[in-house]
Amino acid sequence: MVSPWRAGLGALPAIAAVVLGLSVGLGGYTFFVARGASYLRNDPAACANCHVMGEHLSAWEKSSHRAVATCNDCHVPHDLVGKYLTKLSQGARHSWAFTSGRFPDPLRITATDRRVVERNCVRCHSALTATMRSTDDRHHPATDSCVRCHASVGHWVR
Amino acid sequence: SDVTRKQDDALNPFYRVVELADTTTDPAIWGKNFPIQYDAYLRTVDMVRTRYGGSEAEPRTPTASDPRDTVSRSRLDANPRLRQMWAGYAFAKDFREERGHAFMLTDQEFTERQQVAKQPGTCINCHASTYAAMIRLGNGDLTKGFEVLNSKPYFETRKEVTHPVSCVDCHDPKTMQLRITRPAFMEGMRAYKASLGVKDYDPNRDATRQEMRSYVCGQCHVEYYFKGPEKRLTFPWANGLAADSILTFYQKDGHKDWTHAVSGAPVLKAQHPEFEMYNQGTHARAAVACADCHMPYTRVGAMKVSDHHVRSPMLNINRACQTCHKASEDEMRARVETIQSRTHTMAAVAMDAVLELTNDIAAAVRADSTLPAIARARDAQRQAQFLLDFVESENSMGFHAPQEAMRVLALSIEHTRRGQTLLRGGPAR
Amino acid sequence: SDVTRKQDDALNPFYRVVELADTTTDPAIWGKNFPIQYDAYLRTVDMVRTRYGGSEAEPRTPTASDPRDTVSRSRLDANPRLRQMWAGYAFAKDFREERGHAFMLTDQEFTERQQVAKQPGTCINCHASTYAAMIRLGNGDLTKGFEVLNSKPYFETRKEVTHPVSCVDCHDPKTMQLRITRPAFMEGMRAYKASLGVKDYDPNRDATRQEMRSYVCGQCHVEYYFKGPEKRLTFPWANGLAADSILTFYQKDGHKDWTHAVSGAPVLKAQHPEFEMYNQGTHARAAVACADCHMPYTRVGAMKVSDHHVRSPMLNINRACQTCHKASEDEMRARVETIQSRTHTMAAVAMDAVLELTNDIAAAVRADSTLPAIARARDAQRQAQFLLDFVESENSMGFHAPQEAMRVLALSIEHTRRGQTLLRGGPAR
Ligand code: HEC
Ligand code: HEC
Ligand code: HEC
Ligand code: HEC
Ligand code: HEC
Ligand code: HEC
Ligand code: HEC
Ligand code: HEC
Ligand code: HEC
Ligand code: HEC
Ligand code: HEC
Ligand code: HEC
Ligand code: HEC
Ligand code: HEC
Ligand SMILES: [Ca+2]
Ligand SMILES: [Ca+2]
Repeated sequence: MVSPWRAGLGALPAIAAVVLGLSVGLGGYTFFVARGASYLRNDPAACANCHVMGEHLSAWEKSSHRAVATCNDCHVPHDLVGKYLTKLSQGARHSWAFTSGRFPDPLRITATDRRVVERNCVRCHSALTATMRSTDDRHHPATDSCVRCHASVGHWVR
Repeated sequence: SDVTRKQDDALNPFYRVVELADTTTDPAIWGKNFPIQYDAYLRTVDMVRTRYGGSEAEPRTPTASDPRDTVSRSRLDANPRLRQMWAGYAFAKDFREERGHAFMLTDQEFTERQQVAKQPGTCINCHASTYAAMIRLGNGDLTKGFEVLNSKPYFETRKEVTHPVSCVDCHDPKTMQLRITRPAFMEGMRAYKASLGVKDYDPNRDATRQEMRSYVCGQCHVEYYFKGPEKRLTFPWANGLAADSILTFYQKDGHKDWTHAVSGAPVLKAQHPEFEMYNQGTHARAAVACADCHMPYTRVGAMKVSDHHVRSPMLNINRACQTCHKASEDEMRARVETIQSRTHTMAAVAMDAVLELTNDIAAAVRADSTLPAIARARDAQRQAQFLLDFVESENSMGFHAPQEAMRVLALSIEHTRRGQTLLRGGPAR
Repeated sequence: SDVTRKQDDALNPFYRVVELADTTTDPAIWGKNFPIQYDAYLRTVDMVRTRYGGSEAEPRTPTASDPRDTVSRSRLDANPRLRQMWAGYAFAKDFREERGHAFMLTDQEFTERQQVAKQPGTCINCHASTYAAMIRLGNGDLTKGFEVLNSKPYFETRKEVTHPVSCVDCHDPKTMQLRITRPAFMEGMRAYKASLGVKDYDPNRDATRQEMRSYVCGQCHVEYYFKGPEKRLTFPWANGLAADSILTFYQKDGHKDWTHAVSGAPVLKAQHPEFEMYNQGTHARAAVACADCHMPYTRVGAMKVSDHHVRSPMLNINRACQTCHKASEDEMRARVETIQSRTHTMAAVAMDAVLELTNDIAAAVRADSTLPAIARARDAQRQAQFLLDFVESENSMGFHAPQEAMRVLALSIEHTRRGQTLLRGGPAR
């Protein structure tokens, strides 16, 4: 398992980018206009500040999880350190991508972020899925990913 | 694995009541630890029809020689042309729709195919819980035990086993992880992977968990033959898994299952190549496993378990398909049946064709048995018939790989065409 | 900056600069109101190859009789057996890979097929912006204008039009909603829906928006014939849209496109049945439209617009496929190419077969032209060839309906087989 600390260290350059961005102005401008401070809050609207997130917001509003999980519940690690590191790294990456306009369309979740999400599935559904996760092992590394069957739970954009 | 594994410190959802040894065969003992799985496992006695699958109970009066009180529908009666296609082979005597795992041992023991031919012990590999028997017969050496099993006559081997496929055949009792217990599958996969440039493949070492969710089924739901006088159970995969790759293997090897009673052709019988056909389909490409559809997760109380009532997904569309596919149940059934009815119709066309060729050869032999074209026409029949049988005996009626099943039928008709023109020489008489 | 502009964009997606009339044909005028769509529309001049699609520019020196400075690859040179299959027909003279919409008018005007046969005005229906011309020629009556168009020789009709398919052909200029402007499609759909028990179907009144996203393409990307001396453009859908339903229609109707130069068979040419084939596939069942894959939504600033650079989705996998499919681009390409290469290989088998039959018939005629089997063998060739051509001329190489395309090829081989055995009588000589 990737420890939150290791994930955090991986995000350090990104934090630097945000800090640098803020001071240089470009990233800071985006962060400001896009109401970047709200990135750190738990309100789904904070994500939808960027219109490119709008589709996911409206799909989430129709999803089975609208009443039980916000964007952050799924997309941000829930240990304190990992949480802010991820937010900052995502925030920096998204701000930069948004400003430069260079990103895949439709959006594609990164492998790292998918792991974040799936840890969150298990965080909430730990007891229920304990049985199915009991046969995971190092020999057969690809675990039964949740998303390969439940891709639609957060938002079904299709 | 790092995603979901062991987040909760001691991930041990089961309350172990009994200790299980590596060779504990009786599923009832496992059932003490895993009652939900065991209960579902027992339900494989249920018989329910779907349009092209499932099974239907035909009541019968038990006799001394066959104590079964139900059998499933005869496929020979449903499609009598099968008797012609298999003329001269035990299958023309008795061939039934397959049913749940609970029946595998009795159905094998009492099929009339046992009466028309002396079967080897090899048969037992896929119809019983053989793991403990192999370990015992091999004195701890699985492969050696496998060889002993193959070498005896069927009814002797029969005495070595008690249960249909059981927990021990699929699971490591310590961890409950899946494991491969069948040497024929290990050897088949090693040959197949070698053809792709992968050396010394060992599924128990090299497969992912997701692959294992199909491999455990691929130990039995596959095409096979008995190799050599030792009757070694062999999966013909050294050239690949597709129908024509397997045919190439048999063409090189020269193996034949029997001589066709009508045409004299040295023919082959294809049998339940679910694993091979599935591997040509979109679902396999997308890493969807047999267990995903045939043993879907089911919520039981506060647990999500794999449904050990292995059966047709058409009896469980909601769980088997609808987590991934958002269409309605009726729509999913309609998609499957559209695919299946196309396959069904074309298989009938290919069968009429190959039977025509069979009769043509017989007529040619009657007219002049020294005609050199006869040998080549017989070879064409052998190929056409094997390809058709590959689709016909594959139990999803094309669903596991819709385009591929149709491709194999097209190839079958093409071989028949070739055989018929060979036999007749040039046109215009 | 980008961010502030994006936020503004969302407020007023279209800024109308000019007023558009019902018959404004020049896309540049529409482009004043919809510059994004217009710019993309202009890019259909791009020529990029994919494994089985797209197009490749072959430079040529313009001449007085043909001013084009590029053409696309000749499919006759790529597969010379097509010349034999179409022997005696204009297609054997010139047939090229199709390319972007920008070329449709010139490619039609300057194909060598125009030189070997006098073509009717009917041709123009699918190669130009004809809506305004039809309204004008029919004095406001679209159907009447359509009839006038069909009745003239091609080169006269050619003078009535200026642009390739344009905005006005697909859009209502007031609302920008999609509309059907082609009487042949209206009539074809009416006949097709009637066969399903739906009376008096009118796509402009009865179709859903999602259906319209395929119907606008179905006005041209379809099999057709010229009916009667009026050369009315007709879609042969009264028995259904599948290849064999269409063949049934032609068998009843007796229509032939030409007499085969080698065998004398009354044969048919199938042409670009994308709409029909697509309708047999899983994507159509799942209500995925042509526009979803060939004109996928594209983000431009804060807006999502339909990509009017209509082209192969293999040049745009991220947008065309990944909204719905989470697999990687490489994996999606591999899935498509697996399907296509199977179709490609089997189409070659079916073509060898039907050409053998063609030659057999010719040999039989040479030997004894009064042989009664000849007529039936010619009919078998007609059917086999049409079915093969249906797949061969369908431009997705099987992708639009993988299992169905293979089924049609299997049927083609079956007809060839029948023709060859007919011709030879019984076996054993
Ligand atoms: C500054 C504008 C902006 C905000 C605010 C924003 N996003 Fe994004 N998001 C983007 C852009 C641009 C991309 C595409 C980046 C890429 O793919 O490289 C993206 C991509 C993503 C992705 C897919 C790529 C990945 O990194 O895995 C996820 C998941 C995501 N966003 C979630 C969120 C969540 C959750 C929030 C709120 C906590 C949020 N976003 C807030 C602009 C934003
Ligand atoms: C219940 C969990 C859950 C919630 C709540 C959730 N998401 Fe997601 N999100 C996912 C999963 C799972 C994926 C990956 C989907 C996949 O791989 O198919 C994902 C992927 C994404 C992506 C990348 C696009 C893609 O399909 O790969 C974006 C962007 C995104 N989410 C934004 C949001 C936003 C914005 C919100 C809140 C409005 C939100 N998500 C709420 C589970 C969730
Ligand atoms: C913040 C907690 C939380 C997170 C994170 C979360 N869920 Fe849930 N989920 C719930 C709750 C609460 C319910 C309501 C049903 C219940 O009582 O279990 C639910 C319901 C479900 C259901 C049943 C309803 C349906 O949509 O079919 C599924 C399946 C599910 N979750 C899967 C997931 C997956 C997969 C993820 C990760 C991608 C995830 N959940 C993330 C809390 C969460
Ligand atoms: C192979 C497919 C598959 C995978 C992988 C999978 N699930 Fe499920 N899941 C299902 C099915 C099928 C059901 C419906 C069970 C039922 O209806 O009885 C389900 C049901 C659920 C439910 C809802 C149970 C209920 O009825 O309230 C939750 C929550 C859930 N899954 C979470 C997860 C999480 C978390 C993961 C990853 C650790 C996961 N699933 C992985 C197939 C899958
Ligand atoms: C994507 C889902 C899916 C996957 C994956 C899948 N199957 Fe199937 N299978 C089906 C469907 C659907 C049928 C048709 C059932 C019917 O007609 O009732 C079927 C039929 C069968 C049958 C005949 C069942 C009967 O009721 O008679 C067998 C045996 C079978 N599959 C075994 C396998 C094996 C072994 C694998 C893996 C190598 C596999 N299947 C993979 C969906 C699947
Ligand atoms: C040890 C051999 C063996 C293994 C392992 C095995 N099967 Fe079977 N399976 C059989 C036999 C034999 C039958 C037929 C029993 C009969 O008709 O009496 C059968 C029947 C079936 C049927 C038909 C049920 C019906 O109602 O028609 C399905 C579906 C099936 N198996 C799926 C699977 C799946 C999925 C797996 C793996 C999870 C699997 N099998 C593993 C030997 C096996
Ligand atoms: C490689 C594995 C394997 C071997 C070896 C094998 N079987 Fe089976 N058998 C199966 C599977 C899987 C099924 C279920 C699928 C089917 O019926 O097509 C089955 C089904 C059957 C059935 C029920 C359906 C029918 O055909 O009437 C009988 C009886 C049977 N086998 C007898 C035998 C006999 C006798 C032998 C030896 C000559 C044998 N089997 C060897 C795997 C095997
Ligand atoms: C034909 C193969 C097969 C047989 C026989 C079999 N299982 Fe399983 N079992 C599976 C598969 C496949 C899984 C899913 C494992 C995974 O994903 O790692 C599974 C999973 C399990 C699990 C883990 C929890 C769950 O439900 O997913 C338990 C416990 C289990 N089986 C118990 C049993 C018991 C007890 C028996 C005998 C009564 C048995 N199994 C017989 C194939 C089998
Ligand atoms: C774990 C996920 C999963 C499950 C379970 C599943 N499918 Fe699929 N199915 C897919 C994927 C992935 C594809 C490939 C297309 C795509 O990416 O959506 C697919 C494709 C298909 C297709 C398109 C035709 C083909 O075979 O190429 C059909 C039909 C289909 N599935 C039916 C079913 C049915 C019926 C079941 C249940 C018996 C089922 N699926 C279960 C994931 C799944
Ligand atoms: C699910 C996606 C999808 C849908 C829906 C679809 N197509 Fe396609 N189409 C493709 C793909 C993929 C190809 C193959 C492109 C290639 O080989 O480069 C293709 C090829 C084509 C081609 C040949 C393109 C070339 O580059 O030469 C034409 C013309 C075409 N389609 C028209 C249509 C029409 C008309 C419809 C609706 C009736 C339609 N398509 C529906 C995906 C789609
Ligand atoms: C008015 C008739 C007409 C309509 C309407 C039409 N097309 Fe075409 N299309 C053509 C013709 C003609 C060509 C070939 C042009 C050439 O080769 O010069 C073509 C070519 C194409 C190609 C091939 C491009 C290439 O690079 O090979 C694609 C893809 C295509 N069309 C898709 C569509 C789609 C999708 C629609 C509907 C949104 C559509 N077409 C509507 C007549 C039409
Ligand atoms: C029902 C609509 C329709 C009609 C009528 C029609 N075409 Fe086309 N034509 C198309 C479409 C769609 C394409 C692109 C797909 C293809 O090439 O297969 C095309 C492609 C072409 C091409 C470029 C590819 C090639 O074949 O070399 C030429 C040239 C052409 N047509 C000439 C003609 C001529 C001449 C006529 C009249 C005899 C005609 N067309 C009638 C729809 C039509
Ligand atoms: C071959 C058919 C076709 C042609 C020609 C065509 N369009 Fe479109 N257009 C479409 C389709 C399909 C849509 C999607 C409409 C929908 O979903 O309702 C569309 C949508 C639009 C929209 C709505 C916004 C969007 O992008 O989805 C505008 C504006 C538009 N087209 C402008 C034009 C202009 C300007 C032209 C000429 C330069 C043109 N179109 C030519 C087929 C066509
Ligand atoms: C708007 C949604 C959508 C788009 C866009 C789309 N697909 Fe699909 N695709 C589906 C659905 C729905 C299925 C049926 C299986 C399922 O339910 O997942 C499917 C099935 C498939 C299959 C299974 C085989 C078959 O044809 O039956 C393949 C392969 C496939 N898609 C490839 C593609 C490719 C390549 C593209 C882009 C050119 C594409 N798809 C675009 C929704 C879409
Ligand atoms: Ca069955
Ligand atoms: Ca092209």
